[in-house]
Amino acid sequence: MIPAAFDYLRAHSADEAFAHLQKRGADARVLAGGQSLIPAMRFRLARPAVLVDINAAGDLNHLRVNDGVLEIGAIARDSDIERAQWITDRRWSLIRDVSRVVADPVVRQMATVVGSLCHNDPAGDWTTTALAARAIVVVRGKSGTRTVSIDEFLVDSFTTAVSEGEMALAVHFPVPDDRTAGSYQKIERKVGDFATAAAAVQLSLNANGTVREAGVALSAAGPCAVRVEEAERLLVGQKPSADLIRAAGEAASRRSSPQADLRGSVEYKKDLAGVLAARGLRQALSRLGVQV
Amino acid sequence: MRVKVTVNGAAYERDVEPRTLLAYFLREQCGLTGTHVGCDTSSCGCCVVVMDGERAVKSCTMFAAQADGHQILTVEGLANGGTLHPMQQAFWDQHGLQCGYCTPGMMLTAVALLKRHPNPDEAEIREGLSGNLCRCTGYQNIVKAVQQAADVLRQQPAGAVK
Amino acid sequence: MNLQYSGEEKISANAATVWTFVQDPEKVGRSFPDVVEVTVLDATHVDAVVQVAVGPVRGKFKMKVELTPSPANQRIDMKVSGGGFGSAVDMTAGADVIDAGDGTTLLKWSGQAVARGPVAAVGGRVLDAQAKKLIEQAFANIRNQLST
Amino acid sequence: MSTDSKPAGPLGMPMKRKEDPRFLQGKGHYIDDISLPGMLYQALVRSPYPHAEIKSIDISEAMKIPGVTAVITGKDLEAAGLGWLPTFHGFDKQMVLAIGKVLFQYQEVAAVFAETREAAVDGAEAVQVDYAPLPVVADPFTAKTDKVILRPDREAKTNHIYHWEVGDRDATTRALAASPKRIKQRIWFQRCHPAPLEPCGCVAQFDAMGRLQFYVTSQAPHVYRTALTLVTGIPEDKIHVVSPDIGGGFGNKVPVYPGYVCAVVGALKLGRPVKWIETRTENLTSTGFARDYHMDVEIGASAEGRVTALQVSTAADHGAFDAAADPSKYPAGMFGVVSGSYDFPAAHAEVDAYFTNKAPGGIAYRCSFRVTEASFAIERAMDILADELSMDAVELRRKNFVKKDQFPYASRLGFTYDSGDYHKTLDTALEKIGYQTLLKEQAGKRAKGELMGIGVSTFTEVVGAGPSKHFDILGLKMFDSAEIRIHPTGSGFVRAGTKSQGQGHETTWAQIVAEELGLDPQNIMVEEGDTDTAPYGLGTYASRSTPVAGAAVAMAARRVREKAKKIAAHLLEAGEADVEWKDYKFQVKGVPAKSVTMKDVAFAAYTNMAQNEPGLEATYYYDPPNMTFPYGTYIAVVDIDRDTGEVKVRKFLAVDDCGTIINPLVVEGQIHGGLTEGFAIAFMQEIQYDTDGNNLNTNFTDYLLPTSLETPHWDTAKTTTPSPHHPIGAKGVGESPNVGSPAAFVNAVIDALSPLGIRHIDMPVTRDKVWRAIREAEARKRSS
Repeated sequence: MIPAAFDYLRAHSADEAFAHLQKRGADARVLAGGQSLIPAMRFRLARPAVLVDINAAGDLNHLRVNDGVLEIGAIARDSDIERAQWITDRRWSLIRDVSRVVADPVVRQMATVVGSLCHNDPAGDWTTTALAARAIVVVRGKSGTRTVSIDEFLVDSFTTAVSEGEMALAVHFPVPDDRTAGSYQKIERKVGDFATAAAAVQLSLNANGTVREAGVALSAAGPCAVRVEEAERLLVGQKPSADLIRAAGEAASRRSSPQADLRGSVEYKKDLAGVLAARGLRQALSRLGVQV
Repeated sequence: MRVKVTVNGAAYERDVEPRTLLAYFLREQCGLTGTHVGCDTSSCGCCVVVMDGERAVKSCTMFAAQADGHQILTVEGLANGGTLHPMQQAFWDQHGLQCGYCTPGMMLTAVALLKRHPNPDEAEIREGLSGNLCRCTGYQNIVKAVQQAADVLRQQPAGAVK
Repeated sequence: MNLQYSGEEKISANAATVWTFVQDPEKVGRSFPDVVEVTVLDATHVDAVVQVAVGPVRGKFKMKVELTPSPANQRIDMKVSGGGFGSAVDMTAGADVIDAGDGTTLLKWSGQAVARGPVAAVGGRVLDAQAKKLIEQAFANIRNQLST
Repeated sequence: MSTDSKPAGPLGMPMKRKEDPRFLQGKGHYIDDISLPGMLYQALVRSPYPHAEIKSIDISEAMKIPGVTAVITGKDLEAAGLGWLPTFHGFDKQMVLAIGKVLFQYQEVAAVFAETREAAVDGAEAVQVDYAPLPVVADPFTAKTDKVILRPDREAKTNHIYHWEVGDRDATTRALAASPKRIKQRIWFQRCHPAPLEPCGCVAQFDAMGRLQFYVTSQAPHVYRTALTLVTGIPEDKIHVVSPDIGGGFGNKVPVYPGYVCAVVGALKLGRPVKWIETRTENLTSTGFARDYHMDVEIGASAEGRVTALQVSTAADHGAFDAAADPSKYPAGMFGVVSGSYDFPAAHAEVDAYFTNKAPGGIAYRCSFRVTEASFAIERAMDILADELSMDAVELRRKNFVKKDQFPYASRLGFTYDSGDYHKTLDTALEKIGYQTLLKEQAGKRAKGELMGIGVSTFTEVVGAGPSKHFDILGLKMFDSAEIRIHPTGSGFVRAGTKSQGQGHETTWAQIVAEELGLDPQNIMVEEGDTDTAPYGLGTYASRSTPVAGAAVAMAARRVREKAKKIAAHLLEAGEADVEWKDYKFQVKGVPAKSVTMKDVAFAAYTNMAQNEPGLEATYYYDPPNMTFPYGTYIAVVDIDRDTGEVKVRKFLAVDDCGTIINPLVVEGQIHGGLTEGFAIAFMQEIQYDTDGNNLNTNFTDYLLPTSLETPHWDTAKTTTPSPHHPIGAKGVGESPNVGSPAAFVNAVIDALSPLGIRHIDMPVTRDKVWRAIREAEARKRSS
């Protein structure tokens, strides 16, 4: 299939991209990795009049830990994260897990984290991860650059807090302390498929072994990635136990509100949400040396 | 629009519509038909080429305009004169191909994989190739071929092959 | 894919006003969200073009609307067939106009949509929520227009 | 058999493939690589409705698109007498472009021709079609009611296409009634699609002489040529069909598709070459689907587990047109092999086929016609019977196998099995996989509530269609052919009526010739796919290449050898009767020192032939005396995750018996590939329609093909029971693994779930289905 015709504008910097977007407004789409956008264009489901290609914008191509924050620029690729030196540190285990199961290994060499967040697919992996890790998105708007918490960023299916003429510049993940570990549990029908169900988990423990912070989020469980607040509340302040994990899993299952599709029925996906959340918690704890 | 792409070391400067996918640019503008197209959804990997020496990309999910100013390696650029690339030789030796349609993309994905992981085990190879589909071989001989190529490439001095 | 929807709107206008409104093809056509063009063909037929924008899916969607009023039981049935992106969407919706007293009216509606072609095949995961929004918004727009 | 007590020769050698260097260097020549000067591109307008009246087609907007040169519709074709296309099966015809109404979703409605690929697609998008939807029939059971008649164009006003049966119904009914043990199961072999990675396509051109040059992805180029003559009326000598390298076929590239006819019409009408390459969506939604058989299987047995009778009644969903490519006397293909490897005293099988609002097809997807369905049914049902009898499924099979000394074995369903030793193959497999150890491990796991399954399939195939007295397509008898020419310096070529799509004919045909003539296989060039040069053949599908064309190659080589012998006698100054072919040489009987090689003879054939006719060549048309019956034992071991329904295939062993092996490397590759497709069918591949007739699996994001990560590791082994009637004893192998393996996988899953009382799950065995079955079983347990 061949996309419908469009105008192509290449931006060499964030400023230039923003200027293009301001000028062409609703007709324009940002082209980053293009791994969701281009297939949609080939089916002519998406037919933007203008593409603003930011792949040459060097100031958006960063992946660095800076001042307690992991900064991922708008054209940093999934595979850059997969291969980063620091990724093997236990505190990044959630991000490490997810970087290896997004789409397929070739798609990941073009696909971007920020692009995935902006696409906000209900079955996205990065959106779910960003929720569990409490990320912040940097958005460039008319009145300058602002930061948006991931919870506010994800508005609805395929809809984010980035308005017409705006663009997301980067996502920031707070650097977790060293008593932190996470896990990403995904069930997919095959490599490259969207998640049938997935759970992102990140836990930080206190010195006494109780949970200091908990992030639990689900993919393919609603209009967009959902945070399981109930599970997070249950966990914080508690010493991990089999019962606690079971209860958190049940909370995840309750919170899940999936759509039936070829991947599975509503009941199956709801059940999986609980199973995967519990498995994620157990694995995160195991990575912290806690067996339950 | 005008784009200039260096393919297998040779520069191709052409006027194309912005909507021209890199795969069709290579096939129809450069006459390099070894890059194949098998789907519309970035699923099959028949179109994989290597960009800037290290990144395996699906050239049907990328516009030619995005390759402007970049280096692309296609299957036609693998052999060195009359000598097959160790990856090509290994696919031949291990019967890693049947109909041949997925083979170029599969080999280029594997070439990029070995740049990152010069000594992958079977599980890593299977993971690394999982963005490419093959309908004929059942993958087993492809995995063996990549193992053979890895062994050969590790013994060669850096920069000796693409 | 076959999708089912239902809902109700409480409108601060009397039943007679609502009943007149929902039979008017121009007014119904204008109630579709993000409508950019309305062409009334006759008393019961109207063509509407809506601008769809959901994530990467953006474009104009043409819809043919046929209204079938049943004055005896104050019910309006609506058949909407749409095309665009090489696909087809057929929707039916029925609304009962119920006098809720105090000059207010309850518009109780239900409907279903069948989508076919690439929109359903590729965009199915987008479609359900979008079709629901479209229908809900359409009835909400009717309420808003009548309430102001 | 010509292989006894000879030095190691080309036959059986693991020779690296001769065709590979071009594929490895991106020099394969596939259909989309063909580009002709002045070539136009074709795109098709397709229906989003599965059943609808076409009220109008407006092409005016399309014609305004720059680059669009023409649009044709069904009405245009009908006016030219080209509205309908005969199906290979011969009993039906198919609309080229919809006439009056559409009968399945994505049916071809109009063809757009344009200067560029882009303009053609833009043009197709701009064609406006006004449809009035009609009621949809999405399954054969609804079709059966005839409440909606889908094909008013046909004389018989019914959706029922045909009834076919074989065996003795009364005897089977009686035997079943008298059987102390009986099982009955509805088994649905889901609709799936071969989905080769290269989609279908063609380039049509009328050359300066007005001759149609037709390049096309065809597994049967000669049949295409004849079919094109039948459709268009163009004399067959004015048609040249060339099938270039094919990027996988698996049966998908056997039928003639509407897009091809449109391209020919476009090329004729516009006087320019036309290229049509289908998209993946077009491939999955409109070209040859496979299977879609709903099979009611009933088996009777004695209490001790001796089978008494088999009854199989099938409702076949053929879609909107009966476009199955089966031989004309076999509307349900070789489904009669459904009695499998077992000696049933009574058996009856019947198939009723129906039209539905689904894509046409019913092709032989990596199997002989309908053999995969049959094999799955019997292998699945034998496991259900074992469960009913509380008997080990392996013991049940062993007890009922056709025995070695019963061959040639006449089955109750009409086939004469050529050769086999089922017990030996089974025992080989059990020993190699360590069956007893696995059973012990399973018992231990079951005690802990873990779900481990062992699945066995001991299938028999019937391939190599086929003997001319039974088999034809469009009246063309299903022989195949080979032509061999040996050059003066001892190299040569062979041309065959088959067409490789990755099976390695360029290597294996050369090996057969080399074996028969004592020449170097590296210097035997193989050419296929060009109807101007290759002898007429029926093509490559249904595992017929080796059994039929492979035999033709061997026989043509022997004909060359007969001629060569005369020349050898002249060179050896001996009488022809005193010359023998031994150790790849002609020698004077009893005087090994007095010998000449085929190379010597080849030179003499052109330089010193004495009274003999010059030259050294032969053509052979081979009409097989019987089918061949490859078989095997496959064993799958799976572990199931109770919580998620995930099935992990831990181990898989395939022991095949395909008769004489020409090239073990190629055979091994074929088995790996076939097992992978069998795995895909068991767990992933399905073309599903909803009740509204919408195709739900229109691209590779929903039609799931396994990657290297999901695909299990394959262990293989062989036994060798040559076919007694094939010149080199070969039986064919490419499809056995696809035929035999789905049952092994599903049997393993069900075996794992059997402690929960689960007896059957239809394919594809998805996690959702497994999870649901487990939850329902648990609920049953709680409530009882």
